[in-house]
Amino acid sequence: MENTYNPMELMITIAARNLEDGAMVVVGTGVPVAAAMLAQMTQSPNLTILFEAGGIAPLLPTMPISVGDSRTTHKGLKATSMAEIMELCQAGIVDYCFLGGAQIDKYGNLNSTLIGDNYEKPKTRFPGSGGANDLASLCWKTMVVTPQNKKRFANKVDFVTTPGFIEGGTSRVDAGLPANTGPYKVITDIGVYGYHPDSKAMMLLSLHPGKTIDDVKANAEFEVIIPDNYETTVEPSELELKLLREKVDPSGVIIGRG
Amino acid sequence: MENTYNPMELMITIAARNLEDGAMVVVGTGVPVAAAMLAQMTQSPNLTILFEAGGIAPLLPTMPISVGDSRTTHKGLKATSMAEIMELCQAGIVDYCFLGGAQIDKYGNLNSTLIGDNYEKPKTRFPGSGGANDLASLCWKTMVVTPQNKKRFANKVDFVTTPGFIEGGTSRVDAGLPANTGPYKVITDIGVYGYHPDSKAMMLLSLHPGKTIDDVKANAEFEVIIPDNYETTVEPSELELKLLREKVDPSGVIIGRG
Amino acid sequence: MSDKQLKKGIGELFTSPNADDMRAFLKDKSKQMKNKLSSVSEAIDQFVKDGDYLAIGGFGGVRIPTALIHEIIRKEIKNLGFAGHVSTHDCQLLSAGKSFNRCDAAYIVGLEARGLSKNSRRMFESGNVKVTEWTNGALSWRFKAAAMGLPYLPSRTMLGTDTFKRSAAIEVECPFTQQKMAALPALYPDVAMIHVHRADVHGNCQIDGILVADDDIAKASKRVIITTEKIISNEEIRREPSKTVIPYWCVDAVIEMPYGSYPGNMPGEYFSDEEHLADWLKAEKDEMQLEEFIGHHILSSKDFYEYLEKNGGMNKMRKLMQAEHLY
Amino acid sequence: MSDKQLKKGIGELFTSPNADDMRAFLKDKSKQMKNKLSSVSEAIDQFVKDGDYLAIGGFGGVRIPTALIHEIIRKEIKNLGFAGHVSTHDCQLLSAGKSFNRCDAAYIVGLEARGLSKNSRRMFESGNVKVTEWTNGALSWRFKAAAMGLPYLPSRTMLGTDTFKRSAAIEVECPFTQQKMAALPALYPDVAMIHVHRADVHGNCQIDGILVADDDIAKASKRVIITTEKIISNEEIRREPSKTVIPYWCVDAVIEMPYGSYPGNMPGEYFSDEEHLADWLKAEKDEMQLEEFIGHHILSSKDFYEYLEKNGGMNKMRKLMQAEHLY
Repeated sequence: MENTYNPMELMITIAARNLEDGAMVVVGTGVPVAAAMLAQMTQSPNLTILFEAGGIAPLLPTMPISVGDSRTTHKGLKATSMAEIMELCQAGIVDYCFLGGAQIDKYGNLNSTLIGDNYEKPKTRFPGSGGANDLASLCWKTMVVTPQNKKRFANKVDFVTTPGFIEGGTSRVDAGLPANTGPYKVITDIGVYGYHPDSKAMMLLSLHPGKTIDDVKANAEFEVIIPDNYETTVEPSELELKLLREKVDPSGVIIGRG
Repeated sequence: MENTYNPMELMITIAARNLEDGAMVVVGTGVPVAAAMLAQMTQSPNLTILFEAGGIAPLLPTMPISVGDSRTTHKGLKATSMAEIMELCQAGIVDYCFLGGAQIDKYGNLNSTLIGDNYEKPKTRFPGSGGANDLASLCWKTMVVTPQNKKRFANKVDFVTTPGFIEGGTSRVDAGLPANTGPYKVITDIGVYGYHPDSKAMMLLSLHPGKTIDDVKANAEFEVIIPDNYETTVEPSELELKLLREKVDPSGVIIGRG
Repeated sequence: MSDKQLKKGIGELFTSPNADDMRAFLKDKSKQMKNKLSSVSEAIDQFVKDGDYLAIGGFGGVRIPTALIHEIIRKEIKNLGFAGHVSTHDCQLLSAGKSFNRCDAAYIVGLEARGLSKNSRRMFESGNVKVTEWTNGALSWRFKAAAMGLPYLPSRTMLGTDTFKRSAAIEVECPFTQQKMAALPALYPDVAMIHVHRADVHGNCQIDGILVADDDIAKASKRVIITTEKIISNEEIRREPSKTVIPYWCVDAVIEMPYGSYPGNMPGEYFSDEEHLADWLKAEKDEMQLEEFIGHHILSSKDFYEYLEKNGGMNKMRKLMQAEHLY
Repeated sequence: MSDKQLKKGIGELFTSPNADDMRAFLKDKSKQMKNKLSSVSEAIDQFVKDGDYLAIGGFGGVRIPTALIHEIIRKEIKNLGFAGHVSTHDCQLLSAGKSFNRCDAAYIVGLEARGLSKNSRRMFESGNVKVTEWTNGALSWRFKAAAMGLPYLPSRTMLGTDTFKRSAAIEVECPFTQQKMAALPALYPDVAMIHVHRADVHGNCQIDGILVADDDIAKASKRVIITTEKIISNEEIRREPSKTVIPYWCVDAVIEMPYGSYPGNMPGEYFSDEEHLADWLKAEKDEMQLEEFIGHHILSSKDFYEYLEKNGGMNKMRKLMQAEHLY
């Protein structure tokens, strides 16, 4: 029997599969925490979840509404400060972080600060970095989960809030960021993307069932590298969907967004 | 009735009188903690005592044997780390510290590291700075309590473990140490010394009863400034001696040393 | 020193990072452990003035000193600076009061998963607010630098981004490894406002759960106002010295303010009032409507108790306590 | 950059302060939360080898991992480096075993108010030990730099002294205020040995009273061996997340070792055995006598329990527990 699922359910499932057992991940509210919870219920019971406000390894009773609310330390292993979480990332302990943003460019640089070209009087002001710049600078691998369209997949982001591979090549390390860190995957409603090992430009890894290369191209302002050997995304299993709908997000707060 | 007292009792009493109510002081074991306890029992009930290992404002049940032992946090206001105590000093919160040493020079520089002229193979190795260099660098006023003799009051200390006024004048601030900090008083078995406001050289403030200027000179290798208007040390009161002997050090561990 | 080009952020530095200035201030400040009980109104009168730079404890919608922020709006204190260190409902409140004209921004104008504050955005899009860009880590470390008595801390964040460019950070080289680092200037606020679980009358404070940056903020700030769910005795503080997060000498005023984090979450005590926070976002869509909303909830309330009553009083608080304990 | 002359300490740097090296090590290290129960003998075999650089938790005679240090002597591990961060009885033990050949010294060869260790002094006066000079604050901050993932921290200590000259610190200028600072290189030990009050089998640890530097040391070190008065369940750890000082991922081995800090003090549990510590100082006066003393107490004891028995066993422990509670 084929499963039916919506794009949000697919993206969360793919994100969850990327979190191997024994790894450490800093998550935000919404998709990231849903993915981490699903991973813990499937292949990664020993996935350690951290929240940037200070919560470490809670037994999450329900999805938090804030990365600092009391759910994030519920039966946790440690409750600490934001500085300590960022220091753990800076020390090289944390494998993954999850980020989003209003815009992403082909090197994985993210904008969550503003739209417009006048910093002093922006057309649209967004929250800013929050912890995003820190996490993307300091964790080993940055994953981005985002719906894909031409506005979001931008040739040039209006403001580089958060570093990806900067200008590609070695420019990230040249800027002083820790070696061997950087963007890892971008999970959208169309496909999953990685980065070319040398140029560090975004590259298709797998296409979701029913999606086409034309969809990829039509929904990115920049040229996405399309290698010969990209894959087709494995659909969510019955078990994954069941857990996601019944245990992770029973009230449909996240997956209800479609 | 005249009181009899030994030099140790006199030095502790003088030290205690220098700690005004509401002040904060970092103390070590022995004379400093005895002085701080006596001050709390006399003019300074709200003297806050800190121990460099992490104990803050204990209700001391008895004199600690280590600056890190459990007495130092007995009913304390906070139990923390050594880094945090040093950071409080660095932030400018702490008024006084008490130090000793094998040698002191006329600018109040202290040696507690070694005797000899070969660092690699010292004639005598002492513990080193411990927290002394930090406290003398970072607290506002450094007090030294020490028996006085020609060896200890040295022309040149074998090793500047802990900064006094370095080479006098403005050299302490020039070295980068925080403004308006430095040696404050030296309390010996002969007298109490301060420092000349400009040259920063050691200067007699008061002579203990029965001691002479000749005693000062005979027990210092360097020339101590003798101003016209030095005072005579006020002797310990009956109450001070009673508290010291019955409450602070009832088993005579410190005052028994003479 | 190598020939690497070292960069400088062009953002404005709103506060002096000079550790010697703060040392001089603290030298003269009384550290007497006296009774500091006060009221919301008195404390704001005494310790917050036009133009001050504020640091607000907690995490935007978690353990925030709501009563104190309301009072700032009621007293129409203006031209404040503040640290947007995950500033969510607090940013929304200060925007509603048009209380500030400059901000060190790490996270502003949003309420996390709840959405964006339309009115906070109006404020920041007006061109009337000076903004310097940072990150959560950077602001945490800027407070920590100040708490440690340092003028700066090195970090490995912000490098290579516009966030750095619009910050006031300066690139330095590690003198040992020649690695490029972002030097972050210490942040010494004029006033900190922090809500805690328990405090004694002297200001020794206990906090349950995450600290966010409040231990550092208390040490970094020239003046500190504490609201607390509960006043406890000094004996109780002394029973568990390891639990004291903020020590008395940092604190200028202590106010007992039960439910003081409402409508925010108070870990272990009560959950956030999501309905009321949603009403806030709704009211912000229209400036007239917002004015009415603030008039009703804040300006016409004589104190925080009246605000609590208007939002359901004891019965509502009971429900939020139940929500916190997951039943 | 002004024209101030910036100085460099001439002391040797025994460990690399490069944060990227430690990052690479930690990237590959397993962070699985597994059962790490071990024995003193196994843990030392597995995690400490000739030439390693050691950090020892506690405060010299307070909350020290005595059993682990005894095992290092029994197994004749040599050429160690160590951080003399108030190293008192631990320094005395390592000197008795002639276990080290280099030391970052802040406080060594003394036992605070108890006097100086004649044998430790012999070791340090022999010319066979390389020493680099620091202060308690400096070593605390060197550990903290490492725990923070930084290659250095600036500080305002040591400036203008021979302590600085014989350190490996480097003067830098604050890029904001041009104040002269002492840059302290991060200290990343090979192995940390820490004694705690309670730990679960995964290595989540609770410590009562002062931490000294042990939270930072655990994070700074490549490998961490924990001895604990008591093993508790993971559920108990999760009951009070704020009490977890060392988290599991730092830890490689956990050993239940009641009275593990003997003859040192264990805050809240038992006081130090001052008689035995006095016997140590006495035995050190004569090298022959010391050999006999070590032979009896350490070398001929098959484990730490036997050492405890030789020193009065349960009855002595009971007395030290009474002394701790002041009756």
